[in-house]
Amino acid sequence: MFDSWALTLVVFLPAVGAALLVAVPRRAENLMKLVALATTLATAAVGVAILARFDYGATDTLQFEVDRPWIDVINSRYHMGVDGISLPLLALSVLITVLCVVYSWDHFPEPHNPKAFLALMLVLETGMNGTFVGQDLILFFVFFELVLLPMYFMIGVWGGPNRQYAAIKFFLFTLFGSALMILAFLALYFKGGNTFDIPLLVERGGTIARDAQILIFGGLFMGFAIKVPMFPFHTWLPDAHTEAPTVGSVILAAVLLKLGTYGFIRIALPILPDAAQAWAPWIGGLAVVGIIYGALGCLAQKDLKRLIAFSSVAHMGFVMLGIATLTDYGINAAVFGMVAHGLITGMLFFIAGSIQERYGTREMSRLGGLLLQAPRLAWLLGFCAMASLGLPGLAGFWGEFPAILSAYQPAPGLSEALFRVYMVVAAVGTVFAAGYLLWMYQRTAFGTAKKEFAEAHVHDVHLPEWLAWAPLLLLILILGIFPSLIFRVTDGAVQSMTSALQAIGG
Amino acid sequence: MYLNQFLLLAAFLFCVGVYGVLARKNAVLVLMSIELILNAVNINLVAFGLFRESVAGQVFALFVIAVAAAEVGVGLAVVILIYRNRHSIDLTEVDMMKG
Amino acid sequence: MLENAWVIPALPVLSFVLILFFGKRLPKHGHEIGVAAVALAFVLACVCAVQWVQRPANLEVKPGSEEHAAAPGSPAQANAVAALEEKAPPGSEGGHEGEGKGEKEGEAGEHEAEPIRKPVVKEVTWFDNGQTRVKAGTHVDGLAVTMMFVVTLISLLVHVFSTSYMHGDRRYTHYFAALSLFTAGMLVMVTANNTLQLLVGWELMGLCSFMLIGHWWEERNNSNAALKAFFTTRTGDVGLLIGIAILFFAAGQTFDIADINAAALGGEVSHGLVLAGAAALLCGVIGKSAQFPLHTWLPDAMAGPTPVSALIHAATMVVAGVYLVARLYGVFWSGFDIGGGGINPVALVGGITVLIAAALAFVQTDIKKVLAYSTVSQLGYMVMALGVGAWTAGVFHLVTHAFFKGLLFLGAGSVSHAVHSFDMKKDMGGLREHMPITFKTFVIGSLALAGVPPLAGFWSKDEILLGASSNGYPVFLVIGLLGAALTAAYMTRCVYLTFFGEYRGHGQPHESPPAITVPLVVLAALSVVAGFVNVPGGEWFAKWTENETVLSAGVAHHSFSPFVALFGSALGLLGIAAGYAYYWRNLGPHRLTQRSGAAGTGYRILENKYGLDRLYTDWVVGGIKGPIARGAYWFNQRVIDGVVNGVGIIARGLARFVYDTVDQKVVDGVVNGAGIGAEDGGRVLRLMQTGRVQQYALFLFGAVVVLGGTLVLFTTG
Amino acid sequence: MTGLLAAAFEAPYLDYAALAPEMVLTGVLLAVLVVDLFVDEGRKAVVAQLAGVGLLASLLPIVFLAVDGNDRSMFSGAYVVDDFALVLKALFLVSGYVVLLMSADHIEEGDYWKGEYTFLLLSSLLGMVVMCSSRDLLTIFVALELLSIPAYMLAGWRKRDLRSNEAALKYYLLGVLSSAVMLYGMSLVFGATGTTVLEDIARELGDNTSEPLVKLGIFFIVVGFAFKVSAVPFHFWAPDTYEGAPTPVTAFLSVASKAAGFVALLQLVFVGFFGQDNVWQPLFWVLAALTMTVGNLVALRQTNVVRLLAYSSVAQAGYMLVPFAVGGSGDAAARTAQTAAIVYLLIYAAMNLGAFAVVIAVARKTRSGEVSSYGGLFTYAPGLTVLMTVFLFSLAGIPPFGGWFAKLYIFKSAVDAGTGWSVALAVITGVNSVIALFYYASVAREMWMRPVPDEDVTPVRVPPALGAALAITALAVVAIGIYPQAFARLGDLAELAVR
Repeated sequence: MFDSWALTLVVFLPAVGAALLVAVPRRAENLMKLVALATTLATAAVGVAILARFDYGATDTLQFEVDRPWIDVINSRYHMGVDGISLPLLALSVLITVLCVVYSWDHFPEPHNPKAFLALMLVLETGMNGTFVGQDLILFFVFFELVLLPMYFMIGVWGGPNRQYAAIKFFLFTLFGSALMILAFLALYFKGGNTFDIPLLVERGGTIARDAQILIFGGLFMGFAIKVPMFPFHTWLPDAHTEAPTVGSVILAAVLLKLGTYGFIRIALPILPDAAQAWAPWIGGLAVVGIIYGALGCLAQKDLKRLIAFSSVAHMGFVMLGIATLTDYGINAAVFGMVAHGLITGMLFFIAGSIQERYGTREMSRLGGLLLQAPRLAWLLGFCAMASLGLPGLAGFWGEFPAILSAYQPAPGLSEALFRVYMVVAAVGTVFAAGYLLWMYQRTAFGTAKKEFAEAHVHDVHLPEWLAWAPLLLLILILGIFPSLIFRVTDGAVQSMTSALQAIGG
Repeated sequence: MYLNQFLLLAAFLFCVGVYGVLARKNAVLVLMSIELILNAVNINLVAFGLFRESVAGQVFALFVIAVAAAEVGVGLAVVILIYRNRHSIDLTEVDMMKG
Repeated sequence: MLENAWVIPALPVLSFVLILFFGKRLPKHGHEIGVAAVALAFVLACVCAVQWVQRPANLEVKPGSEEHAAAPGSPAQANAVAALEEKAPPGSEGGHEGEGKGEKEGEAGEHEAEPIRKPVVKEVTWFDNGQTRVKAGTHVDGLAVTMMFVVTLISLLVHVFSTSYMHGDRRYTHYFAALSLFTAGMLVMVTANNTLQLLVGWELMGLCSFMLIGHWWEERNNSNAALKAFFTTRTGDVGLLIGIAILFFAAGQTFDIADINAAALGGEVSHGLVLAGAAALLCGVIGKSAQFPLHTWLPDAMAGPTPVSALIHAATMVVAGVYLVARLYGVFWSGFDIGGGGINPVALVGGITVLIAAALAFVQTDIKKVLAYSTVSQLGYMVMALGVGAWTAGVFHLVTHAFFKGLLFLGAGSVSHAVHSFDMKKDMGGLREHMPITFKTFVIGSLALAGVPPLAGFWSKDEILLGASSNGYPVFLVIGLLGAALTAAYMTRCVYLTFFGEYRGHGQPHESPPAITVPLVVLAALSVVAGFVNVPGGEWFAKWTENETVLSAGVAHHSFSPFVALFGSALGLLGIAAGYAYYWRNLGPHRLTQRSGAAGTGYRILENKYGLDRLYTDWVVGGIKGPIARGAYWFNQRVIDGVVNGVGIIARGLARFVYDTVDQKVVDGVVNGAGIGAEDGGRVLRLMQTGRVQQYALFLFGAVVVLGGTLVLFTTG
Repeated sequence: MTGLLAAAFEAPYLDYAALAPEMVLTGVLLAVLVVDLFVDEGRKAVVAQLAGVGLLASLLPIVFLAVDGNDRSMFSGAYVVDDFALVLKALFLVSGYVVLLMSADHIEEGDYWKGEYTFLLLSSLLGMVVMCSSRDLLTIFVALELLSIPAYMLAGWRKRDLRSNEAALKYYLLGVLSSAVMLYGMSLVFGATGTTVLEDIARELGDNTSEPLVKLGIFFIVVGFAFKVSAVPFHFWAPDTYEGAPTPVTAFLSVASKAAGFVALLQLVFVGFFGQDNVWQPLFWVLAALTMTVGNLVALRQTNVVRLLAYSSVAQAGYMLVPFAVGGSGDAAARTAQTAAIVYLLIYAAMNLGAFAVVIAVARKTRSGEVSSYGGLFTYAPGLTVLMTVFLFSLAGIPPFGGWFAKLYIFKSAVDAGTGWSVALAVITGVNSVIALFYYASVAREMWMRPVPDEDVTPVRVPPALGAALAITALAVVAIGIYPQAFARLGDLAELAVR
């Protein structure tokens, strides 16, 4: 009973919560927060139950599957399920939303309006969870797009000074990608025997002619690569991140960017193995360019949040490099990297938000001496910076190093020499990462406060912040020490996928 | 008589009507030009009806005549409306909304 | 204890956590936890050492007989968690008469019969990824035991020293937490059974080094030094990462160090691959162990508290690179063909480092910088030793160096504790009377460093020179001898400036409290006696530490050569004598730098540290942070974001609407740039919407004519 | 002649059941006319209520006919009541009902002639309902005029408003011209085939005629309806008329009248000229690409909401033309294309009517149609803002609002056809939907992210009728978006039988 309803619950509970929120009277702010918190907690509880009941021995099969008719006329079904690849991401998504609600508790950005803010957050969660469990292209598409609107408003209404521009830019870029993506989906529908069902298409996709595959992959690539975002489609990201309210940045970084990479792993690679072979060198190339380019972008930043935003470009470069190798190491690393980046960069954005709240600025040249004024906050920033630069023993490492490792020996059929060059470039990227993060840390945390803030009384971390951050910090550490927590979930699913891929290449 | 001659006449009338519509500033003259076009159609219909030995052409023509009468009625009403408000029926002056 | 060696790194980890969370509330602000944990770890390390020595030596290894019957660690056989199997070491079957590895086989033959101790391995499954099961665990052999002993000992002494030295520091608790974490990192690294775990420890140390160098981060210089240390080692780590990746695949998808060594020596892996792996790892070594040309961070790292310099930047962390070479010796041996006797990169890097760093030590006025360059130079010795095939000598030098260099740094700390400065020329001199214990121990350390027999440094250095001479590396013998003379000379200068002459500083210096002097005495004692662990004839150290990899590679053992020993110590004494003559007797070419242009130039080159710092800081880092990063960002904002902006601009020009739209800075992206074009398109199209009904009619008929005409013409033809 | 007289008059077969919706509607509109004469000026609301009930009543026979399920054909195929006809009749009647709801207070408060207004609206609706069954050139012509002539008058309903006059004039003149062009085309087709019944025309023409006269005829007919659906370059009247006409009328024109044009096109293309795809496919390709591109581009520059929606509806027409441009390659393609067009029509009606309903509601307070007057709407009318957002983003095709499914169907028809041209058109459509987002979002931005222009934050009062209209449309849009199956079924049902 639970198993067949679990995914429906995890996806639609937040939507129900949002509807309830709308019914709460305007004045009852505490009630709104409670409703939102209860909803996200309930969703998270379902998530935990899913984690508990998941059969870890069969991660390559879809579990908690629901497969009911939805839009018969186009053979699109309400088909949802989780396997080892989607489970960690689903868990990440439900966790992050709870934490965001907690963090927002008395931090609602201007113009306040907690009702709308929380409702949008819940709708966002529906979209994110749905994307990770949808096993039907149309269902996936609907959820994939569903996240656009709430995020648009979140940035546009609650964002920084340049918010309207950033919001529309985010929206236009993503929509452009998804317009081509939906065309690719339709092409798959017709080429794959009139079905949108992902598992079915995975079985049939290999039979599509190579040229057609390559074209269709192009459409998918545009959709996903913009969302990731890969160089050179990344320009929406720094703007969106910089302008978004803290919670928006966190969700954007932690979960939304993953939708793109997840799309590659779930849809593009397994359904179109031949095209994946053909595209992989280009994807890998763009990925490593992104790594270096993102790092250089970071080094040029003066704004703390924008720096973190650019670092996402670099980190997602590692994820994409892992994916481009088409090997199990690479894709395992990619999934791990997605989770780790979600935790770490999410945390960094939280901290950046808190710094901005305390100092009213994110200009690194005006900051300094955070370690003196708010030592705990500064320590956390340092911890996350270390995690972000891929310090072994923390989560970031397991997304980064295995990706580099896998580039040494890409899937059969891909040029080893080329990927080894990518490997070296990516490894050099780790130095850059250390560079910009420590440099950022030096400028914000070390030294003494600048004159304007010398007398300022700065709060150290408060309770809602601790509550919201503790799980992330713990997870960063725990996953860093016990990577098998993720690898054992993803490995089976990834192996069954790559074995199919390699059959093509070999 | 050949069918062609009717068709050419109709086409000629059509063109005259079109010219009138495009060139006259006076709204009433424009309405009359439209009548010319409709009559071109009628000629066509009747000619084809004969040619095809089908009564449908003539019936069609009758319908067109009737409908055209109604149309012109409405058209004149609109023109009168404009005249009342503007005291002019110069079509080139009616351009409040554009862009 | 050998099976449960994981406890030893776990103790300082625990201590770190406890200090971090509860340290501030404790009466001693946390140092009690740190000291206790490290002391316990030291005791356990001693227990390990004793157990290891007592362990029956029943593993026979023949040089060049590396054969791998069983591929250990295959995922199939390992079951779930805590597989407490004691892995049968590869090649334990023995008896396979492999092909001779090199011409040194005859000499190596004398050890052939002597069995060694089996390493103790304990593993648990860490994670499964792809087809590989990665196991975490401890691999305890002689090398690891030695390292554990050295690390815990020095760490303990430094902890004790710090309780006094750092007393009253505003981040006293954090300091001890970081020390604990550092100790943990180092212990994790030395006990690691796989390269990944090794990397974890390696980077953890880097982090702690960063934290401790930048301990007084209020000063910009200190945080700069911390960043520089981290970047530089991280740059080297690129090689380490790549090397680990290469070796992972070269050894058949395993991180296991024993397997990697075995594969590298086994000959099944192509030489090119092993060479690449070794070269990549060497980059990591160069970064971490401050070898030329990435040695520049170490002198700057002296910005940290002095005990930290003693522990991290002299005795332990900086030898991690040396340890890496020693641990993965199979890779380096076969990759660089060390047995072959040609000039190889490892020896070359070490040799160059020995000389250039020793030369730099002469021009320093900061006592810690002298010691820092000395450390760089001595690390060069170790690397060179490993590079010329003198494995045992390299490792042995690592140990003795830890003692006497730790001693020297702590001594310097003691001095600075008294005079509140590190500047030998301005604030020291004549301290011999004020600080007798410090003075005596410092002199012992200096003599040991200078290689004066029979102190520890003499024995280890002698073995290195011996190895270089007998393994067919005469060039490095010369370098080593030259280095020995230079070392002796600059240490003499250092001792003179610090302890002799007139006191030039302020106030009245006092001898330091026992918490500081006791560690000095302990280390001084060790500096005296440690050399005897491997005296010719006994050579116990070699028997305890040399492992299967080293033996099966066919590392040569040489009998004591009086000639080399004599020559080496003579040169050392010569150096001392020269220093004595120059400083005490005021002989020799004083003021040479002013008189001779060439000497002046040389001095300036040394003062500028060969310009490497400028190259790195100004050109490489400055270039990347400055023009390159800014350029990339400019590219981002103007070019990528502007591509279609540009298209839009051209479109506007054509449509003669350039001026109207400049203010419409709608968008700067591809999509948005298209937006500008689109808006202009909209503007043009709007012009057609004139509002005149007859014009509309004209368009209607016009369209009919054009479309209809096209249709009929083109579809009929 | 004598023969004709002598022959016994055989009355054509009349299936009264099939004609029931039209007859009920006719009865209601006559009743409205009569009742209006006897009702006092103050109680004219009764007339509208009567009309509303009448519209719902005429839906009943449609339901019965649909349940019965038989196709009924009269006048040798000139008038057919099949599922296609029933689905679209229902669409017109429901849209008419919603427009009536929207008009109720607007017309009353504007001191207009409420009774006549209702009567004309019903007349125009009758024309549309007839259009759905017309499979004959003559019937189509009559239906077209029946739906157009009242609409000309409705456009000029605010008699003293110069803009309204102008709207009527432009609509009228261009409407008449285009119907003249269409008639000319019809005369040519009639001349070529000797019949006016679409099925017979199809039989007579055969496959892919090479007769230039026939091509011209088809072309002229298509042009007549291209005007009706405001396809570029026959769209010039639309923005001006939409802006000048009373807003409910604009809503009616942009939805019902446009839909009628598409209904006629569907019947003409897929029944009458199906074999002639060499003529109409390229024609529609050009029209579709031009229409959506021009509509969207010009919409970007609009500052008036009604005018913006006018251009938006031009662009939407472009999307709806896509299936016509790709539907000729075979039976399957034709079927997908028809379904796509019909589904789009249904969904478009809901979302566009909804958007206009919000415009009417907001204008009650702001008395302005400028986009800038929507500034900060969210702060004082959150409900309306959310609804407007729903409608706008539905028009933009963002899930989970109905529009995405409509657009998906359009894409599907294009990809299904599978030719290079069709895929190219699909890509053009995709790019256009991104451009379109920009102006839809600009209205949303105004509402959510900008300050209130005049600081006046008194809430907007929404009268019950208008509220009902909003509720119906919003519900439809969201329901379609989340569970499109029900509506997609209608689209499938409504396929015309293609030979």
